[in-house]
Amino acid sequence: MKIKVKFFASLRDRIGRAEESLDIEGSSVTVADVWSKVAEEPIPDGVLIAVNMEYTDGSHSLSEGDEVAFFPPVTGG
Amino acid sequence: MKIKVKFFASLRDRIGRAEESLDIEGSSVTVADVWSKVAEEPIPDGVLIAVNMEYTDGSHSLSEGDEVAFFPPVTGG
Amino acid sequence: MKVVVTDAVFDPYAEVQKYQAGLKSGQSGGVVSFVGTMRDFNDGHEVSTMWLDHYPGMTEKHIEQVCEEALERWDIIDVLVVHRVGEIKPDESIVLVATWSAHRAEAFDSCRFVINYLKKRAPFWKRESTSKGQRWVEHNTEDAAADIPD
Amino acid sequence: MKVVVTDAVFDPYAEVQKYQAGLKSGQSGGVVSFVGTMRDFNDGHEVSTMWLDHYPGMTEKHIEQVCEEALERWDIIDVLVVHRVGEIKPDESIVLVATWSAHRAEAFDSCRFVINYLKKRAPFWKRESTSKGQRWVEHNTEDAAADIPD
Repeated sequence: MKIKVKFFASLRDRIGRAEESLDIEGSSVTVADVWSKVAEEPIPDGVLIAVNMEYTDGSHSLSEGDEVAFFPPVTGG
Repeated sequence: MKIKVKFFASLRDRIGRAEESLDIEGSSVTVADVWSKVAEEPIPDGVLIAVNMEYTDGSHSLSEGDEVAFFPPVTGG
Repeated sequence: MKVVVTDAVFDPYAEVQKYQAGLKSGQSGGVVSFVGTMRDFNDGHEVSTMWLDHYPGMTEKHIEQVCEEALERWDIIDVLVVHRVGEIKPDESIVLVATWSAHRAEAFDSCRFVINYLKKRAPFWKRESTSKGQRWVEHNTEDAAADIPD
Repeated sequence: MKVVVTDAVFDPYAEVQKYQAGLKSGQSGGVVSFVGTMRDFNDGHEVSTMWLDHYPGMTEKHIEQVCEEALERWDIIDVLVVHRVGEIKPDESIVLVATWSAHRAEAFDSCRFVINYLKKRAPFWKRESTSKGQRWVEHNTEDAAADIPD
């Protein structure tokens, strides 16, 4: 399953890249599975998750071509 | 006692003049006394009163040179 | 604090920018402004022009009192009010209230307070010219709605 | 409704006037606007420039969602949001929210809702350059204050 992964702000600095493309084996893949491919530690407290630009959480099941984003709390405005 | 009287908006139209100067006999003169010199009827409901540009009511005792104003509810902004 | 009562057409946003240019830079954070505009309809009648009467001296004094109360009550940096009088045409600005604060909530609350209390206390009276002739507006349509924050 | 995310310096009041010129004339009554400006101090450190990161696509989408919610919830005519991204210098505008309504209270409530929820939901991240170097801002200072109207 092809998944695009994006990181923003302090999380991008911490992970060391802005995005990557993953090809994950299996038909049942969650956001947490994606995170475990890109980092050693569990998803840090406070990290926000979006799939296809809508907020969700680590248990979200992914589909082919989904875009997953991880980022710190927002500080706009 | 010399008193300046002002009328605004619909009350000016009703009284037929914008202002007048009164010279009232006696040392104890109230706003209601002033009104009775300028109109037949009692002070209409809702009419606002200011003495020297501060809101007050008909019982206010006046001093030499005071400016009394009568006007309808305000509709600014 | 600045309060202007004027019979000339004014550009509310030019006034905000001009006044802001005189404030200490880098400090404000946020400004909330309210601009009230002359509408061409009121109570179902088409309004071609409006005359706004006021009580010179008392009007300015009471707007200033409302602004001073806002400056005491909220943590704001400054407040600006510009209010038209005289003949006003549709789409012209009637009133501007702007409040500057480091804190968004304080800017909103104080701006709302100033426009609400200005409308209650400052002596202005609207006379509309409609297709039915001239008439004094007896009360502001929003007075019934209790939109005063406390 | 119009939502703009831009890396160019913008004049918030020129945007309000330009947008208002396209609205049906004589209808609005009142406009409330909030303009957030870059401050030169934060948490006691002097800030020389700020970098505002965002998530292209998601950012615009979520601002639009907040605006649509405001248009459903309040009796307002229109809403305009302009938000800067990229490098920002002190005194430059970061965000503009403007709401038009025939009713003053609705304009205030909806403007406040849009700026408050935009700050909670829209993906933007501030990185400040101070005398101590660069740092990501971890949370907006006002988030702790429960200034969300409901």
